[in-house]
Amino acid sequence: MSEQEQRAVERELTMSRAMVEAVAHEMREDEEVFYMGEDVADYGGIFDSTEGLLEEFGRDRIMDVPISETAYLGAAVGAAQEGMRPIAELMFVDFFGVAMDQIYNQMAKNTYMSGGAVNVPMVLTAAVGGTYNDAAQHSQTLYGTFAHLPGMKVVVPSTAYDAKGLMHNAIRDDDPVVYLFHKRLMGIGWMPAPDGPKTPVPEEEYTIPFGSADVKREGEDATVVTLGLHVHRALEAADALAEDGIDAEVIDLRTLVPLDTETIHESVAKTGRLVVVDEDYQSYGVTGEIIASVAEDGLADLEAVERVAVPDVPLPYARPMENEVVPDSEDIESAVRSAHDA
Amino acid sequence: MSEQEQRAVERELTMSRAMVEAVAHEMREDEEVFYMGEDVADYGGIFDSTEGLLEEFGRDRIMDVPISETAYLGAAVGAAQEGMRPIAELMFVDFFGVAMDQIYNQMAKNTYMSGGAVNVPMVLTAAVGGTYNDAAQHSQTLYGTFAHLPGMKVVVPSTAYDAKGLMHNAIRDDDPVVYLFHKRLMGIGWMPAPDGPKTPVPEEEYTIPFGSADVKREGEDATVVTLGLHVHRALEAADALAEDGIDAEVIDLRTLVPLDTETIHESVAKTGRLVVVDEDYQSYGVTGEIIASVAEDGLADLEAVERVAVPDVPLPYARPMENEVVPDSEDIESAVRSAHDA
Amino acid sequence: MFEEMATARYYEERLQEEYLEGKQPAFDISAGPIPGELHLAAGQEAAAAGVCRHLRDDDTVTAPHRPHHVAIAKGVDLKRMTAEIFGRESGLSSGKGGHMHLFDPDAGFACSGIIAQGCPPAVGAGLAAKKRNEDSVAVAFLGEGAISQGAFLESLNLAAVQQLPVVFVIEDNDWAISMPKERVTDVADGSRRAGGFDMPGVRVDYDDATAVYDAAKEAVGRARAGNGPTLLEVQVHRRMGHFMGDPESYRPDEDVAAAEQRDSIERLADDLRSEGVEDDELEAIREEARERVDEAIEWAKEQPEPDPDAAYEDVFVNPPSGVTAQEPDHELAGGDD
Amino acid sequence: MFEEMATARYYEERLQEEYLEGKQPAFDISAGPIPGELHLAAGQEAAAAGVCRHLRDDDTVTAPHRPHHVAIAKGVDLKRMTAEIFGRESGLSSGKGGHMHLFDPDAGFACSGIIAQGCPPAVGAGLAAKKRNEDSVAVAFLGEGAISQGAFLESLNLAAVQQLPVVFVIEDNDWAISMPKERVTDVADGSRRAGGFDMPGVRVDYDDATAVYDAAKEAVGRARAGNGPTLLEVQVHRRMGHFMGDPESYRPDEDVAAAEQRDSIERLADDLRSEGVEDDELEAIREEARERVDEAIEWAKEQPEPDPDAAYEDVFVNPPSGVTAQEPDHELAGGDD
Ligand SMILES: Cc1ncc(C[n+]2csc(CCOP(=O)(O)OP(=O)(O)O)c2C)c(N)n1
Ligand SMILES: Cc1ncc(C[n+]2csc(CCOP(=O)(O)OP(=O)(O)O)c2C)c(N)n1
Ligand SMILES: [Mg+2]
Ligand SMILES: [Mg+2]
Repeated sequence: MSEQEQRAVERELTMSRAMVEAVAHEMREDEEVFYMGEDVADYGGIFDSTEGLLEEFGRDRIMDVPISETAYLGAAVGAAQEGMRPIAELMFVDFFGVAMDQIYNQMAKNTYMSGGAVNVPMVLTAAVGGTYNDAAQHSQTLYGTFAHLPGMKVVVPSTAYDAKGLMHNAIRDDDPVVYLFHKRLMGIGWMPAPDGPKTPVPEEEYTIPFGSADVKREGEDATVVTLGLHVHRALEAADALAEDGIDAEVIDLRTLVPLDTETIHESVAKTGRLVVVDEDYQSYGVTGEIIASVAEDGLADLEAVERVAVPDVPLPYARPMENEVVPDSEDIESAVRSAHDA
Repeated sequence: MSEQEQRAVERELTMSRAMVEAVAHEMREDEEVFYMGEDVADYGGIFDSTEGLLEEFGRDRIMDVPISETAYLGAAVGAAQEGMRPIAELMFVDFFGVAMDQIYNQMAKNTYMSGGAVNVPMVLTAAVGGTYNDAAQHSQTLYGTFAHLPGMKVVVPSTAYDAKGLMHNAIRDDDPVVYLFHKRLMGIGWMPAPDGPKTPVPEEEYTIPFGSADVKREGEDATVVTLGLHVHRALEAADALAEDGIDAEVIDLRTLVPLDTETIHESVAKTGRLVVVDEDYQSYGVTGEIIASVAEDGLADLEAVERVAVPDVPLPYARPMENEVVPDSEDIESAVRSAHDA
Repeated sequence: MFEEMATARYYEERLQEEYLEGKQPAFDISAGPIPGELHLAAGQEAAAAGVCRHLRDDDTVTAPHRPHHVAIAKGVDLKRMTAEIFGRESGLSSGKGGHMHLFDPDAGFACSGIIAQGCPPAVGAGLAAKKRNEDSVAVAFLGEGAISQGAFLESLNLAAVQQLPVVFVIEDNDWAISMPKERVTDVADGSRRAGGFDMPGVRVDYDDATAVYDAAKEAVGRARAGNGPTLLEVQVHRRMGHFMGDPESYRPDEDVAAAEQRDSIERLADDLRSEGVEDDELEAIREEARERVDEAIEWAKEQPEPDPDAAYEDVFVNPPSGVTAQEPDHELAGGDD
Repeated sequence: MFEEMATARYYEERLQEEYLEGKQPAFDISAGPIPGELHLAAGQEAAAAGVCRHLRDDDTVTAPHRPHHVAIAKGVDLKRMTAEIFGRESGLSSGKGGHMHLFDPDAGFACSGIIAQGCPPAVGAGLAAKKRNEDSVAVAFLGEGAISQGAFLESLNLAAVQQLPVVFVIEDNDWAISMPKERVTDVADGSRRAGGFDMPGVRVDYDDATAVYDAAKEAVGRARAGNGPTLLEVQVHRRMGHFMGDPESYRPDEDVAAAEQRDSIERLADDLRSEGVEDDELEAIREEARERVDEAIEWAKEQPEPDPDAAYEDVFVNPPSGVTAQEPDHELAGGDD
């Protein structure tokens, strides 16, 4: 590594800066890339997802749009079918319901329904997650809802490094990509992030391929599979468990579609214990899928299974209740202990 | 049983007639019940779901509405919050995307978000399913999408008898109920139903409680958990397997929310083999949830696991391809054999 | 109207204080006595007061993410609403809903935090009234940024074709977060949307409570008489950012200054004085409003926080027997992260 | 126009024959050479032909569930379209899309089976043209039943505020399945929806291809010149039910009879004759149309059915390496239920 590379890699960025850097790079390289959404221009994105881009690229390429998600997400589909590469932001993922037909029946299916004659190279970005008491309509992750319906790749970064590489890949991908960033990880001034997501990020471009989970911590005693904010909570839990001699492996899925089942299965073959953690509703979602996929192919390896997720209730407002239902590191810790003792 | 009761029970109905009978009964009993949807009045419902009701109840209670699902499903939410008991039909479940916010962010959450101060006693009905080449936007079941999001009860009948009892219960329930009927089971003139769904149906009212799965066939060698159309395909598979001495138990879930895990776990404790079958997309959905729920509580009982569902592709149009991806009885048969031989 | 407006104004100022105080020294959305986001409406009181003055308890109002001034005008229980905003057990929703999800069925009041999604339920309330042959009406409030959202536009059509007793009220403060009205629609007068559905549309060009009162009288009267819906737009001037913590760097200084000059409460006070109301009387009303608000805030802050386990209740009013929301079966640490 | 209209009419009649023949003796939607539902548009040709006459290959059209006449007017490959409708491997979508999902990017044509959901992508095509400084335009077709759907209404606003080169064309056949227009909206003239977005709206009151041609010339011209969108409504008279197999018991006999009398093709033929076109010439065009259609249908029926395993392809154009749609790992029986 040259000295300059060394310096670059020592440079730490927040997750939002890393995302913006990838977007800006791709916009410089390719005139067909543009960004549209509510409050993405002058405001710079409610969650800093476009901070500074208006100044460089102007209103034609960093476009504010009316509060009409069906129209503008659908317009992104149409522009993508013409060969442009729109990035369209849904401010909170919770708003998907006002535009879901364009998302799942058009964006995600037009490639298949046309037998590959058209394709839809767009990125749909959205903020996800709770932990700041924004209640039932502004705190969801909805990971499972998007991952369940075919035709979208689903990306969930947990660190600045991953966020940048995955964003480069998302914009270059010729298929629709749903890129879900957790508000709590962005490093927004008014919502302090935990330490983990701010990482060294190289200045140059790089891609992280979809479908490659990342082992964020190696361990022998239990496999914790998770993503997004909960990668950091799982790492915290793993540190606490290590003090008691329980050595947990933490796998960050990074993408739900495609899903890297291989990395999961290998880990479970080693540990025999599977704990799946996410911030989505528990039933009929991510946790079930991961467990089923291991049960299908590696039942013999499995000695214990636990899941930790939001217990099938809408997200409550008041702090004691939100804290109760959003899994924290202690919830993860006790689930790993249960699995370990089983 | 009196002779008259005997006669009543011998009376066979199609699934659609059984549903309509329950709706008509409840409408006679309670003035606050009304039905709204597209083509539910003069047409009698595209899938015969309201056949004959306009004549008895008139346009005020069997209401045609503009093609604006957000407005009219939301109006049902509003009327329900005033204490009425609307039944609102979404013609095809595939259209949920144009109105999902009203469904999942209002209908399903207002009870919780109000701490129980208001409730939403409405039934959302929708036709589901493929098998007649209606392609990617008109053939889905989407079971998992509704079951994943909290606040809705989710009902999927497979026979006329169940359809009636579940409909009575749905209308009387004080919470929002999503009632999904499979087109192929309805007994519509232009879409011949298989034999199974037409069953004896008592003339009098009766309810089937939510959360009680029904063992449609008892067996010792494998547990097939399924719902809707696939109950009949599983029974067909079980008959074929019986000829080879494999005795499959077939469990019809009947409701996904609440889920009757007890019946499933008991069966698996007996058979050790779990095969989950549905017509929804495979990943992050129903099949994963059932397997995970057994793995969590009965891992020791589990000797083999298989799932049979739509393989994460949109529904293709041409017959050979649709037949390939929608599970048929032979697919179920071979999955049971695999589980049996494992 | 003066009373509701004075109450709402002072209420918002007090909430702002409480909210921001708790976020010191550095603004952290998760700190302080009021959880989450907070959208205040100081400066918009005329629209709510002028309309709600014509409403009864059995009329239904739905409000958007910025609901307090509307709730106060509609007569929502101030103490329990405040307790809800502070996330307390005795709040309207037992602390589950929060400031964007205020439900007071006794006062005929509900909210939604999703743009324009209060419109269809308001149409449903109007539908219920019509079906029951009652003369109650429903009113949906929304911001000018919401008039391009399908839920609103579809609702106009459904209310019109069914001739339902519904009034749609657009509060036009010129801004949807950072987006000025002219960037998001070509129609400066949002009430023009009504024409495409054959519905009357009226705009009150200045946040003059008396003018709103007069326009709303006609609209509510039309609805109550069974003559169908109306779309009403009211120009308002919000004195605060989109949400607390919003730096408003996008908003020109002149615009902020202009909003501060156009004080609809002062204007109404002038109107009342010219009708012979004494200054003392107005001051007495203000004083009473302050007392009521201070008392509600004091009361709310004394209320207990909800039990963490209450989170598992109220998903359903008929919970399936033996089935509640899934509590994790491993030991639960919860409640303290 | 006459050629496209004659082709479309004969095409629909032939498809009807093929479709219904296959459903004998009892109508079974799953039987016969044409799978699934079939929505035909005989009688609506004027709207499609009059508009598309002004379009180039690089212009984009989106059509709804009833797309054939529009596709033919836009120059979609007739053979491959027919093969698609018959569910064959050489179809436009290799048999994956079917009659509601015809995509021909070379001809600038796409569909959606969900009401009004073709509108936003058409706006997007217009946006792309504007961003690229190209003078191509986009046209979204929809039925009069679709004008109360959010996707359409939001699209009007977005196209208007961004001044995009888009034309929205409502084909008003008075019916949305069993629901007559007056039951679903109060506005008899759907083009009035445009006013609420400050967009020009025009209605052609009779399915007169020449009148449509003239109105569309202005609308398409306006778009191409960079002067923004237009909403155009055309009265049409459909001669068939909503879908094949629809008993149309809701539709009064007079209405059916009226539709049969108002034949826009005959009307255009009259216009042409009065402009001096000879009967022979018209008959020659019709004959050529019949030949083209018969040939396309013959060709389509000779094409092979797709391989069942093709179902696993085309979910993505960049399938993740090593990951395809999940083929079941137990032995697959498939393909024959
Ligand atoms: C469907 C949807 N899209 C976006 C948002 C985010 N959002 C909340 S308030 C707001 C601006 C609303 O502007 P306006 O309607 O004018 O109301 P104001 O805030 O000015 O009172 C936006 C975009 C949302 N809540 N719902
Ligand atoms: C969002 C949505 N709702 C309902 C339907 C079902 N549907 C298909 S066509 C149709 C009627 C459409 O009427 P119109 O727009 O006038 O077109 P026409 O069929 O008369 O050509 C309906 C309700 C749908 N496809 N999508
Ligand atoms: Mg505003
Ligand atoms: Mg029509």
